Amino acid sequence: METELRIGVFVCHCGINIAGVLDIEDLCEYAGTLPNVVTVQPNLFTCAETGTSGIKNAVKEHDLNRVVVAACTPRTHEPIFRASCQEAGINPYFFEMVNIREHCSWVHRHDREAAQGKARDLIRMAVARAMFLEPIETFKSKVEPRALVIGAGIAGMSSALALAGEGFDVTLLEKKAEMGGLLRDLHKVAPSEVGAGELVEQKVAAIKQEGRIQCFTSATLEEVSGYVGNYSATFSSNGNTHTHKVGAIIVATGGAPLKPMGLYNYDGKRVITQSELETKLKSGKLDAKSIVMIQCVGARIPERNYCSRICCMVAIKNSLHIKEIAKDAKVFVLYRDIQAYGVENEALFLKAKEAGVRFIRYNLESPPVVGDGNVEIYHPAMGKEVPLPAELVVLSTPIVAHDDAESVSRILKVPVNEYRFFLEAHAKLSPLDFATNGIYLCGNAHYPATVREAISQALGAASRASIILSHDAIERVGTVARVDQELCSSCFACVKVCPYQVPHMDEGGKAMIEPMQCQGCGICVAECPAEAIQFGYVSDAQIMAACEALCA
Amino acid sequence: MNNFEPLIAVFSCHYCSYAAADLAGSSRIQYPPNIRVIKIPCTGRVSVNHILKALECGADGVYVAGCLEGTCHFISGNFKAKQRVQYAKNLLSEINMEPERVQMYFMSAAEGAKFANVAKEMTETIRELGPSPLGQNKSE
Amino acid sequence: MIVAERKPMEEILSMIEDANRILVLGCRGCTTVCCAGGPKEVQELATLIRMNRKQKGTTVETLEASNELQCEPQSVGPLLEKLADQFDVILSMACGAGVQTIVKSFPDVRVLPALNTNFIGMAEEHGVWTEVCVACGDCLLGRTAGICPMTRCAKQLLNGPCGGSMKGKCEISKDVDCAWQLIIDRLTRLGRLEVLEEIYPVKDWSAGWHRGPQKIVREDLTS
Amino acid sequence: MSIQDLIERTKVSFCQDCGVCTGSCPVSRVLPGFSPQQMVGKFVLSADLGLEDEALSDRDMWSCLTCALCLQRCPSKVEYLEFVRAVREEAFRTGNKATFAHDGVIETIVNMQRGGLHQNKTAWAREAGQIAESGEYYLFVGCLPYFDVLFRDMGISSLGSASHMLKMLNKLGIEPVVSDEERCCGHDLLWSGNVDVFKELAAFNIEMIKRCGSKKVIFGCPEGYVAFKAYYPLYFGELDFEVVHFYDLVGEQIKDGALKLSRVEEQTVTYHDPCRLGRMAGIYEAPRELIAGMPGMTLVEMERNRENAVCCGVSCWANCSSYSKQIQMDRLKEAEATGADALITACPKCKIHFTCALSSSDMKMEVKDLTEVMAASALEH
Amino acid sequence: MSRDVLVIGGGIAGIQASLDLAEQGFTVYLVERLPSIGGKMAQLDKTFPTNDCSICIMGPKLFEVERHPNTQLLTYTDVEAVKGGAGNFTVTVRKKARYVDEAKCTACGLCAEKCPVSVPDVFNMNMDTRSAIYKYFPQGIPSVYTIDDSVCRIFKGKKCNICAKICEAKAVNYEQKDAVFDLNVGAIIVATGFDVFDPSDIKPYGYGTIPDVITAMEFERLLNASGPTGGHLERLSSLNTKAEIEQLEKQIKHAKAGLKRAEKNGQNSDKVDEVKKRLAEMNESLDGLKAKEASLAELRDIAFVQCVGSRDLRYNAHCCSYGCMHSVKEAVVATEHESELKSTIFFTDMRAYGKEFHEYCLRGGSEYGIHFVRGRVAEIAQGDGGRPVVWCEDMDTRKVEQHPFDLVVLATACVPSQGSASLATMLGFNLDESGFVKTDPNKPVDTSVQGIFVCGCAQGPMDIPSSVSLASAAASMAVQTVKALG
Repeated sequence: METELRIGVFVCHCGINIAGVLDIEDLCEYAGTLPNVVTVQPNLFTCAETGTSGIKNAVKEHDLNRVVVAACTPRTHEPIFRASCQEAGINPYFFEMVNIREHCSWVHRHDREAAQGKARDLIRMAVARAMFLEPIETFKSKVEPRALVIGAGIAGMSSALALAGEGFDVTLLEKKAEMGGLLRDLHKVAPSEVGAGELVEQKVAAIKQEGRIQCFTSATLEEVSGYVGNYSATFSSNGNTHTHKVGAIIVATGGAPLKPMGLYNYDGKRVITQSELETKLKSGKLDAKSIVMIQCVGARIPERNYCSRICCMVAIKNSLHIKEIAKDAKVFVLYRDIQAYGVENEALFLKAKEAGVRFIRYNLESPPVVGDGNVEIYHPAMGKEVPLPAELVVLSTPIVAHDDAESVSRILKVPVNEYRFFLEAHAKLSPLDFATNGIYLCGNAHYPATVREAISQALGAASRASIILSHDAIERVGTVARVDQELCSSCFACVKVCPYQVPHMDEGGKAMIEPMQCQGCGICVAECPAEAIQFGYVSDAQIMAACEALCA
Repeated sequence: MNNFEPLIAVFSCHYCSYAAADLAGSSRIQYPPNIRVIKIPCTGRVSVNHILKALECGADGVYVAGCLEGTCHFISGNFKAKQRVQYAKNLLSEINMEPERVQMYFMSAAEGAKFANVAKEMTETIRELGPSPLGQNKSE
Repeated sequence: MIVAERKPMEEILSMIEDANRILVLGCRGCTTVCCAGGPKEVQELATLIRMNRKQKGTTVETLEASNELQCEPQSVGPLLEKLADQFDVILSMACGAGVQTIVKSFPDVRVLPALNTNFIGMAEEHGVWTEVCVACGDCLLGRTAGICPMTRCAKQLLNGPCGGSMKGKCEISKDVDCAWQLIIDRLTRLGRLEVLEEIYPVKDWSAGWHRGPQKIVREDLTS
Repeated sequence: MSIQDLIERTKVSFCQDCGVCTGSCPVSRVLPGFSPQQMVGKFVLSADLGLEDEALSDRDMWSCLTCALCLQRCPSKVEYLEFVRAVREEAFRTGNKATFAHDGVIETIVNMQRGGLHQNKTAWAREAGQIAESGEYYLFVGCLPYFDVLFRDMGISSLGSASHMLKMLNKLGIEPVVSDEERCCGHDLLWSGNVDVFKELAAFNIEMIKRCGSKKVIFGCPEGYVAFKAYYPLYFGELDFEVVHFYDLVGEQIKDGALKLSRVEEQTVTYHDPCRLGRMAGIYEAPRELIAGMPGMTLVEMERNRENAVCCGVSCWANCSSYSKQIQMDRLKEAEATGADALITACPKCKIHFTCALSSSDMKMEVKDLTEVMAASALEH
Repeated sequence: MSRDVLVIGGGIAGIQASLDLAEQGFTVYLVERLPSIGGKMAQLDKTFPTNDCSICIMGPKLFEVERHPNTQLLTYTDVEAVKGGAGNFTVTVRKKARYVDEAKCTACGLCAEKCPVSVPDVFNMNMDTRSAIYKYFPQGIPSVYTIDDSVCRIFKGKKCNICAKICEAKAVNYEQKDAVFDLNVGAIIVATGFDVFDPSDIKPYGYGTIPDVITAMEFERLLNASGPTGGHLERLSSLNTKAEIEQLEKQIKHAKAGLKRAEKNGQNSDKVDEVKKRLAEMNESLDGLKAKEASLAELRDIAFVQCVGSRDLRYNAHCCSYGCMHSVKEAVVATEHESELKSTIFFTDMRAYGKEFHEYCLRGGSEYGIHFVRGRVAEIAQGDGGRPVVWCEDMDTRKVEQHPFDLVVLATACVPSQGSASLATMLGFNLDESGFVKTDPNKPVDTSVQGIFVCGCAQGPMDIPSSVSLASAAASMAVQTVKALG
């Protein structure tokens, strides 16, 4: 049952912005000659109240089912006119906009004749396209008001508490037998000087008290299916298998300091890592009177070319703690670039200098050499190698990703980078989101972070997740791709080209695109060799119609 | 022949080049009135057949204008577009048409002047090539 | 899957030089999957033909269609049957089997191939297909660790690498792996190197295309 | 004081290893290998490794001009000046001493003043104007009479500056005390590590001024001014007299209209900030206002002026060498590039050093003392 | 009691916090003191380490926050007083008069085109001019014009109503008054950002006296396609010369017209001669300027000077966190503009501590030929033809070196924004030793006042992703507060 196409065209003067260059009367007259156009109306300002109500009245009066507005840029004004269409009772996507201001009157002021011709062409193309517009509906999907937080280190615990504080249920998974993560083994947290264990205990106590958080220790994530608002996560914990329905997922799987096997005579006794030093500090078993710390051990080198962000501050913190215990202990920190960014860190760096910690820079080309009872280093001011007394050598090693990062990545279908840190949706503006809707990340799983940063990110990730969880249902405008399975040749082209890994083969062996996950770019539509993927928002028919209307 | 006015179709992505065109407008940067923009969500939406269609229907030139390389809003759409434009050029060569009639450009939303320059450059390129044998100008 | 690619336009255009009504007929089977002759390519070819004619100042009528599986006579639907006679030429974008099936279905119409049928292959990555099977009719994969020496060894050696195998590469090109290196590596990994010591009867070379056209009849299926 | 205390007190371990000091240091630019940062770095490491003798025997510390440019610019606020002074003090004790120019004659003169040497320091003053035995104002003449003798063959009359200063004071109705008893201010000894003698001289001077009953001690020489203003109190607590720079005093009187500057010959001049007056005492504008206040005088600035001015190349008569000469010539060329006819300075030593450098070049630049230039304007009518 | 939230500051942090809250269904008031939201990020050309165009990625966020049904944008608005406590704050705000009706203005820009006033454009770091009625920047949101009453002729009692006359939408209203009103909110998020340190305090660097010594933010605008040069890399001295030439050419044209008139009217020859003489003089100085402009060779060598006013106990003890990466990015982008260009970065410590940062620096060296010199610049002198000369000790070779450059870019410190001290007093929270909002490291967005949270550079210097993360964190805390108390 074909309904007759009835198109209304509205041409805006935009004061003299358009009318100063283009002959609006001529445009209206011309639009009237185009097929299926039943009414054409000029407006002084189409976006003003008189303009939008004019559209609504015209829809009623002329029984319009397509609306074309020739005015300014759709980037700012399309939503206004779509709303008018909706209010007039026609699908908001039965609307097409022609930009005769930014793309015409403003940029061809000195060639009115050509500008007029171009405006006619643009209107003709839009009317042609309008004939093939398809209605687009929004659809809803129920949201499970529970979050899954993977990892119960400082980041995961903070996220879980924040989510509970916002009123959502949380499933918290910890792979070890106890919550706490990396902080369990550490001494004190800088610069607050709170004991790391104390901080963990506070959080653990709060989690245990919080009825909304269900924590599973010795847990392994096994399978996750579904999509934003509606995931189903299966995991085992202490021999039992559970499946929880969750609306959002936070990845807080953390990281661990690199064990510097084979570097700088590391032996775990006289040559130890910073975290091993913290264990000593915690138990009060440090008696060395001369300590040399070496920075960038296993980091910022060709095989691991990243800076681990926090090791300089860890060294500074620990050197201060040593100085607190033994003021006369000699502490040398051998560094390449001190990463004491910001206010707090730089202040702590200064404090260490004040306390008598000595900082000596070295180059990658002439690294320190750990000898018996000393560390030899090229001292730039001396201009020669100098042996520094070292009863104890402490190596600052980078945080590296956990081995299980890859399996979590595979289960959640979210990417990791070459060093197996999880890859956020956008380095700048979506640092806590994955490209996949409904999954978020924080803490060392993303990249090495200080406790302050890990907590910040944890709270932030909780906020991102809450955006999903706070709704009973998620609405999604159907500007998405859909597979016509009748036509699908099962070639996997869509699966391979989608930048978001949305398409997959269903049980019948045909491609399937979950509309809640589709981002609406249209890449698969253009790639599908069987022309089996439909994209009503910008269909082939619309584009072809516009092309065909290029010439009068 | 050289004062012929080419007709050029532009496939312009919503996030960058369309925004650049808007910026050219609000900055009142003047450029030749020969281009006709067809807005698409991402240049990855453009298929070879769209490009061919535009040429068949009389465009003297076609170009696809996407985000700067590496900054596509949809991650890899402009990369796909670049590949397809190259493929379309190959097809044109196969039927003895100048591949220069089809081009790919990259620009950011902040580059209004670049949008204008590209429009200028393409208009000049096509003017040099002369009317498309498929176009409305061919008999003039 | 059968892998094919479109013939050069020059060749296609010269074949259809005198045709004015052309049916471009794609196949939704293998040639869609290998992106050579599916609906998208049908449209592309039809457009290119029209553009070429328009360039010459003449016109041509094209119809674009694709059927489910061109190598199956039944997939020629009634609509197509009705239309086909109205065309000077049917330009098939299926494999050779598809083209010949159409030839059989329309004995009075000129049917031309638009594709070259290249090989039986697999999709290595999106846009890359490699030949992996020569349809020899006597499959050896069971004793060559699943790697076909008939396809992948330039000499089709069946008993180990030749002297031209250098650092795992074939002497014909340093980009081509030596099939036997791959076979031995994989057998080693599987811990089944001893299968090479087994003595097999001579391969039945008569089963492949060397012998002339072949036919398989399943009597339980025939009517 | 222990070496570690010295390190802590002077904040040298705050060094960020950034190189601003070296990049700024006038010596480093002409003497490759010399670097304040390196001097500090070596010292700290030697001290940490228990090699204190090695630390104190480093000769680099004597190459420093103590011009305070690095101190001014150091982002870590390392107390370079105090560090050098204190290290020199320690080094002096262990026998690592400076090499003095002019065969050490000036050092000898200073040392001679420790005893009861009778000086005839007032003869010129009686000739030049009115002085008093006691009273509110004391004019500290310092070494000018000695320089006058030592550098007369270079055409420098250091006492000329002193007498003009006195004449101008007289004109303002001030008859200051000028005393034969006055000893060297000790500045050079302080900066050569000989702190014991410095203290001896300072104690004597303080006592002597007390005896004269003066409440305001006027200085024309920046070194004396700084020695009294900053270092006497360091060792003897707050002084019971005020330390006044001549230019501040005169400047105020001019503002009040008590002293008038009359037109001088039209000329373009540039002004060299002495380190002690500028960076160490913070007096940048008073001399410039005086110059600009003389009708006919046009002041043009060198590129490196005020906080950024460079040293005249020698300090406390130590280590005068080829690099000193190069620093001086560079500075004179900078002055020449401004198009000025004369370089005006406000320190007798700067004047001597620049005049000396000029004498071996064919540059047409005059080096003048601000007090003398001013006298021509203030006293001619 | 209220469950609404006030966000102070419309930079990327404030925007992100507002969006997070709005999307969770809370009503948000976003207050911005400038005419448009966008903040410092809007002024940047590209962002590291992805080289994303800043306004391109930010633009959609600007639209989103403006359009969201739960947000109310209060631009050109100051916070004047705050009463009450967590769960129930009463905030008095003053929405300054724009003299343009926001609902009517279509941002067509005709008014700005015709406005006779020309003043330095702050958004373009004063390297360009704007009119008295202006849009803060082209992509600014809300997309409306504002009359700067400190320069507009009408408000100086002079005759002019050009903008009101030309505006077809009838949006200009000189009678508009400030609106002062109260907002009742349950929580407050402070996202007031930072200021760029003024390097003219550092005398040895010659900023303000040597024309080709500029700040990183100024360079950012020079790189930007909508900046004063349209993205063409030029040094400031040649820009200045060009402006002078333009000015002079205008004067000459004027004088010529005058001369023609005088000759036509048969005025006495003395006057004509005088005009002729003046014209000759002007032509001569025009030639001089043109020669000067021609003598300025292409921009080839750029120096980037790190830690200007940062990590410097004389000015700011803290590190600006982003300066190293900012300069590497500017060098990379500059090379993309002009492949022949050589960049040298003088640094103290290379602080490339974020994800992909170190790799970015390495690429900057290997692919873009950036020359990294370890050593903080001691002074910038003026060399031949006014070219800046950078003096520095190379800490790797331990040699003092001087190099002339065409342009020197100062990576200036990040300092607390101007109003932050008074805001702290008004709201009652504490500041840290550097003047940023003090927080407990283990409660990273809590200020010392319950119910007031902080994010972005108001909390301390940080890069964009950290600002965004912190903004979401602040939103989470605000939600928890209003859910418990509001």
